[in-house]
Amino acid sequence: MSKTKINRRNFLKVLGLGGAGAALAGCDMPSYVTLEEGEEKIYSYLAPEEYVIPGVGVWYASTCLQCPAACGTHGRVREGRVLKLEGNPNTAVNAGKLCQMGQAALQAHFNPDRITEPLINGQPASWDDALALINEKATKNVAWMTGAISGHQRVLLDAHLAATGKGRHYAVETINARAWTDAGKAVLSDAMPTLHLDKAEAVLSLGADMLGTWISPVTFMGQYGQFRAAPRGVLMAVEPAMSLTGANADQWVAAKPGTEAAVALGVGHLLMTKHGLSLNSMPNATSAFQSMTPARVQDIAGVSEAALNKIADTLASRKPSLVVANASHAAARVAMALNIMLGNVGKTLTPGASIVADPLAPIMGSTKDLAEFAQNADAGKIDAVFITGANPAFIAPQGLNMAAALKAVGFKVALATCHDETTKVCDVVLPLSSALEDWGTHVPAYGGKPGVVHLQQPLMEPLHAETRGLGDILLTLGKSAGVDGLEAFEDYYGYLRTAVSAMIGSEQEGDWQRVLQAGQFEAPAQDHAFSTGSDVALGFSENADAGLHLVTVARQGLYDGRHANSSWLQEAPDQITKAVWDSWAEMHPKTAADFGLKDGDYVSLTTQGGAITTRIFTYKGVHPKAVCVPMGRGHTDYGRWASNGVNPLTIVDAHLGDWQSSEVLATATPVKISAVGENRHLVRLMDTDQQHGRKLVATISAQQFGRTQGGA
Amino acid sequence: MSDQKHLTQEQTKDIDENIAWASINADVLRSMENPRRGYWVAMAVSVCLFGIMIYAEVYQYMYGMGAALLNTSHMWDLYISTFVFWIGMSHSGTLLSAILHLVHADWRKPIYRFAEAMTTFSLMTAGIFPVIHLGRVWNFYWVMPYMTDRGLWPNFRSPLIWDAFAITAYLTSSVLFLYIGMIPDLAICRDNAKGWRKTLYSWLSLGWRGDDRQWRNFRFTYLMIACFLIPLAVSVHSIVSMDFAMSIMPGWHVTTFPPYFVAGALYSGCAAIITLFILLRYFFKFEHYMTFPILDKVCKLTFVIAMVWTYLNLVEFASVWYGHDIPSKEVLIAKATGPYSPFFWGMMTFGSVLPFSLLFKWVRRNMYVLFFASIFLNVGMWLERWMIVTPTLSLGYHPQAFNVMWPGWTEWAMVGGSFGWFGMLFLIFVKVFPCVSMYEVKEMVFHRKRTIYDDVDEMMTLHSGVPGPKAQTQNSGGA
Amino acid sequence: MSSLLGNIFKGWSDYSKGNEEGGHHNYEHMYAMVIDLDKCTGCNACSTACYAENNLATVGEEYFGARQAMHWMRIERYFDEPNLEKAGSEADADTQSHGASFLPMMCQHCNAAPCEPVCPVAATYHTPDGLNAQIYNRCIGSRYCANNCPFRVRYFNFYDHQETAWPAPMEQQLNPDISVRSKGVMEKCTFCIQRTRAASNTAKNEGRAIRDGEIQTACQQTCPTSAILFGDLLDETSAVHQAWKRHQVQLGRYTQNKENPELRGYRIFEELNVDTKVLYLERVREV
Amino acid sequence: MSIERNKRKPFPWVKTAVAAVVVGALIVLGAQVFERQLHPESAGIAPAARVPGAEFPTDTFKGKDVPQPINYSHKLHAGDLGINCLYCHTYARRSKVAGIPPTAKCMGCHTVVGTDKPEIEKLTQMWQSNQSPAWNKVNDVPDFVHFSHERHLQKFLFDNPEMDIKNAPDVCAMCHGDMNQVGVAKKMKPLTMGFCIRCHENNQGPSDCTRCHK
Repeated sequence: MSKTKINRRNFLKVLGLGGAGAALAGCDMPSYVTLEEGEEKIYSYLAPEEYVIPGVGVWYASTCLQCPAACGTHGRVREGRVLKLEGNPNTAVNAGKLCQMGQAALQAHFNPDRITEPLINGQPASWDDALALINEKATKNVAWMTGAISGHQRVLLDAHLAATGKGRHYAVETINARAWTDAGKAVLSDAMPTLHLDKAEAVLSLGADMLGTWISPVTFMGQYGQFRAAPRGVLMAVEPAMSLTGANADQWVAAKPGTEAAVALGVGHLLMTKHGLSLNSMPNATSAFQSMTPARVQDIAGVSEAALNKIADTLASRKPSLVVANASHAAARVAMALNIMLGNVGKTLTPGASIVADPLAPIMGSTKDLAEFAQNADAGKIDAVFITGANPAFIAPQGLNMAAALKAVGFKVALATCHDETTKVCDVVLPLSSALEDWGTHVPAYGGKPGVVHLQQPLMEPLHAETRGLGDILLTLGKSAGVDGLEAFEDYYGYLRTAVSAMIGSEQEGDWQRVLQAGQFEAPAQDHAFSTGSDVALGFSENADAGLHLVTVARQGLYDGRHANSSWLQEAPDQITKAVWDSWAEMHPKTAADFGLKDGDYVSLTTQGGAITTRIFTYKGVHPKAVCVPMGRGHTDYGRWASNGVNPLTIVDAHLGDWQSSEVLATATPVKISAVGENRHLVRLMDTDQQHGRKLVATISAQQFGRTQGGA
Repeated sequence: MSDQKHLTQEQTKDIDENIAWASINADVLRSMENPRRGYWVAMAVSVCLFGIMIYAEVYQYMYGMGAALLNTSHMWDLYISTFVFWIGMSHSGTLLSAILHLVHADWRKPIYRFAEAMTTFSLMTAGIFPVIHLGRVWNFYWVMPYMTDRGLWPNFRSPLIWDAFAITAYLTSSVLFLYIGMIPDLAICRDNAKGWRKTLYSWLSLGWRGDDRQWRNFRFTYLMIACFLIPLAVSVHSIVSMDFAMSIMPGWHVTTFPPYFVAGALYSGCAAIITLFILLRYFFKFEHYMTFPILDKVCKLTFVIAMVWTYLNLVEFASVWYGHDIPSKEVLIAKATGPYSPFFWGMMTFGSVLPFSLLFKWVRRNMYVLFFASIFLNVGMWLERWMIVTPTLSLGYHPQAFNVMWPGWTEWAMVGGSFGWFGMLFLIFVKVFPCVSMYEVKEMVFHRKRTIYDDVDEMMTLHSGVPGPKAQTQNSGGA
Repeated sequence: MSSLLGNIFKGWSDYSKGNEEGGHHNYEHMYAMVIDLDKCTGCNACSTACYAENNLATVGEEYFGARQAMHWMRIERYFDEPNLEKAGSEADADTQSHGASFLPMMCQHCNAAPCEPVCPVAATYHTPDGLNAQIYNRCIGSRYCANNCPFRVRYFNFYDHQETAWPAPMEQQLNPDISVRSKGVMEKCTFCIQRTRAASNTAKNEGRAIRDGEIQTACQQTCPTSAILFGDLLDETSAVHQAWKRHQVQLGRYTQNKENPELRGYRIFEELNVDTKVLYLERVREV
Repeated sequence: MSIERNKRKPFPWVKTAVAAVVVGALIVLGAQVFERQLHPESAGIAPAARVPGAEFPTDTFKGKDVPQPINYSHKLHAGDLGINCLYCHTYARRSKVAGIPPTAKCMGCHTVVGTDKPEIEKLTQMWQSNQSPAWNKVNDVPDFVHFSHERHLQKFLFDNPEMDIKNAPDVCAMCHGDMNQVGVAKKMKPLTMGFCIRCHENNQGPSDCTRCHK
């Protein structure tokens, strides 16, 4: 593809505009007006490319970078423009499917608010100046802040860090599985065990939004499809506010924010006392289970005994089952213990595998890294930082005081595709090619075949001539930092191709083409092995505060806010409330009634960290003691579409260092609520939540489903 | 000559048979001359309203139908309801001029002319609305079946197409009816006019001389068109009602809609006639022709039709209420209790309760009361059309689409503008054409005289040689 | 001219004939859909895929609030379960104990579509593929069709959205196989007619019939749980035909008399006799 | 007096009727002309299409002269030299659009042929400066019309037993006129919907709207 670069680009640009411009004339005017005889321009190729025919779409394989899951994609390219993305059927991660964020990658690419040229202190500059400045300033104590990252970009990044001294790499993801992975490491000594939702008869989710945002949603949704086929599995969810997973649960249980662990312990208690299961290998756990009687669960978590019994009975009667948790470290550990007790280990919970080539292995980000970055920055341990794929100024909880931390860093470089809150405060901003214009390799952290590496290839020539790929920039930086072995490559494509050829053990063009077509290749992998559950401490610290708590959740769509600049995702109604284009606070009708509030009332939510004002939406999918504000909106500087709403993270104080809940999504912040007195209708897809007696969504009982085998 | 008692509320006779033919000409022709300030004010107001309408339409053309605040569930709103309203107005003229003509109710004669004009103009007003409510106005002519080499034809199954045919046919024939009925009067105008009017009337009166052959042809033609017009009028509003009745929406899919709409049409028409009757009588001093007894008859007619309409209304409600079509029932209940209920109850009050005031003689004989009464009757009828269109769309079948919508400014502008446009046309008409049929009033007077006096004369001359009133009137110089 | 008139008469007779038989009379295909509401997670992937594939304009908060949005595929969410008899304990629960109900709602491509007879210019009609087609360049925007649609799935271009929805360089993403609708035109889900056309052209060139699964609608292709099934009902072997048969649902009826009434297949507003071609499979919950 | 009256001529019903009919006919005809944009003067070139088994509309269109960056003469290449249409417009058989040949194809010959001609020098200069000539579109249909060259060539050329690839010019001529006769390309057929419809009727093409309008 790089062969006829100039020609292709020239061709693309003009014909792209020409074609689309023509399409825009649409069917507005009668035919004899829109006829463009002798007005429209046609540009031909200079040299023909056998696989490109005008008017015929060609599909290229690539990788989706909309979230850390790294699904494989197929992009439909016609006249050099990428028109549509589909899932890559060959990849095990998403098996030909995509979520809405993947679909919206197109808008991230064609976004009208892209950065088109390097900026120094906000002023347009040339690449040479920018790089010169970087080489001058970024010499010692260099840090990198990225999102989840893997593959050869990570290799180059580490090389650059190594060359610039003892800098550190902070991988930042607000939405992460840190609690789960830590617990896995602690209990089963496998951070990322493989889950078999499809094999499970019953699944209990403790605040793990598998279908929405957790680890690899498309993988789990694919399994969910089979999970729902006869014999039909039962999904149970325990969480303070309804997630997409909870919305699809057979039994949804509202727990007081931060108390999922207690519920899980209560379930374990019942399994032991009522169903005679035991967990001799883990005395600590056993004692913890015994101490958490249903009565205690009732007054800690506000979960009724009946509900608790139902969960326990279902888990005991339906085997194999699966318990997943992301609510807190405590909950995740209990979940692991439950899995062991229920004998799911080896059935629905099997050891994962990881790629042998460790430098390529994925780093899943966490908020912990963000916190440590803040601490180190305040301590003046960071002189220069390169930020890419992360927006710390937006996603940092207020408790971290990220603004000050960033100010403390002397020299900040942002590698970004769009302007955001972070690029605003950076000294140098380097325009990054979009994910659809760039080369790269990505190792799925979960769900792929063992050792699989997804290849990211450009689906289109860069829209803006001045942008450069992340790999290319890393390569340049590496060279100037004196990383040895890079001089040989004049661009990242060359580097990547050599590296991949080395991994697949073939230099031949044909093999390379095959990899390009498949969009993936398999590298040697090593399987993990479970240790028999090591007896970790299972504690639960009661939260004495009986008041309202703020819960910040993420919804598939705007995710942590990185997709707020996509008009498609802004206009795609939120799955639960069906609201669009603005923020809201979810409350239980009872709670709202106590405060004399009704739908659409503006309230101000005040924590010790600050206050935000937004509208409330009341429904029964929230625990009466919880106020739930989804994150993602409330950008101040993220393009034309992202300015709506509020950002709950600005008032969230992450309890850092507390091993029970060190991640923002699990944090329950005490909040005071007060009416502002204004009321405006929340813009939603539908004004009613009832079916008014119409047979729209008919629901039948599982027994009936069982009798007909679902009509299969 | 004739004493003023005839002009008071105690008047019993439809018309003073002693009125001189010359004075008839004089009065009517006078009404067509030198407009006073009031006329110009009225004209100015109408033109302004119409101007606003044009501005709104241009705006809507530029920015799209969204300017009218229509939405996915409310694809139609005031445009269509006002369209139905004006179509309804158009039926009065036909009623008075054609139907009453056939049944030889001669009291119609002094007032049918302006009613017929009203028919024509309200049709011209109604015709605007289906066009402006199109998303792509510039393609409106596609609904007409015309020969193109694309081999494309309109969809003859669509009630909107039937509308197009019905309205054009009705407009054409009512214009013809109005014009042909005017020919003898135009001749009179011609004989008394000078300047451009002379030329105009000379052309329009088609060389009318009033000889017997012309009268014969005239009578025949007039009768024929009258006969043709009546079924047409009925069919037109039935077809308009099918715009709704042919759909499957709850509250629209009603079998009784055609008669219901026709009744409503006649109803609003009569109410409008009362209004204009009073205005003309007041401003043009037509006390001799538009007399209280005639007004009285019109009022009674109105009351009867009002009762028919009310009956059909109740029939519809009952059929929905006792049926088990739940969505329709929801719509009915929503009408009575929902956000639109004030307008619904307003419609019921003005449309079904207010008419009972016409039972009182003092109301029928009091111009001022009657004027406002008639206005409110029409408001009620307009609300009725709105209450047919909007509540259904606000509910319908699918809960996701349930929503309440209030018309945007362009809609109100167009509704107001339509009255401006109508008023403009009517004001021009009354100054250019005789709004009272001179020759028919003369007939009326003549017949009345005959029927009253001729036999009396015979008696008197037979028994006592005293000359009877006929002789007196002849002496007092009549025709 | 003679051929023209001949065509008109022939067309008219076919038309009335088809009309009597409820829709188009000689179908080459009968594309239909099956949506499993128990697998649907309501994740919006299909809806967004539709925006990407069919050049749907985003309208912004104001117009969305005025209900002038155009989302051919919309995911409705309901909190009540009218058909599910609950256990006593849950009956009066004040939590949403069964989660929510999601309903993907798009044009149902009724065989007796109420929108078709009322269009004054026949811009919407039934194709030989059994699809309910909307010809944008013939539409004059009388909006009668949308009024008459029980599902409210026809969307009208109340404004020109081209400047706001696709600011440069976004217009480069527009799908050239679909015309971009301008103001005053009605639009709706087409079952991705452009994909059907592409497939049938390939099939014709290769001189074969269209294979089952060769045509995938955008929503079906992206649906992460594979809740959507699309295919040709006339093709006995197609998955869709099989599913309709399994669930004992037949076209052309306004009540189904199933041998086994417990089968999950049902059609929305079947009692209106619009004869929709989207079969929904009932949602399931543990009680 | 009365006698004169009776002598008066009766109203000319017949003449009126005739006039009405004439006016009506004029209106219909006018509508036709307006719709199909028939241009009275023809392009002067008789479309020479000999496609067995296919009957195609013969009306012509006088397209305006479209200036092109390079005065490429179809008459010379296709007519006199007899180069097959599909040699240059090679995408036509594989795609919706016929496409403009890549410059490389031109250079295939013109590195040796007629290198001294000014137009060729222009071309060479463009080729060396890596830019493709900006051709002006000649035959265009509205954007809501989706015409497929592939399908039509398939039907009339490749699936037609009596046709052979060398008859391509005849098939192309059905819609493009006889390009062998013109110099710089010109629109020579109306390419209106009526034009398409007539051809579809005569050749049993599909009459389903969605075949062309999507």
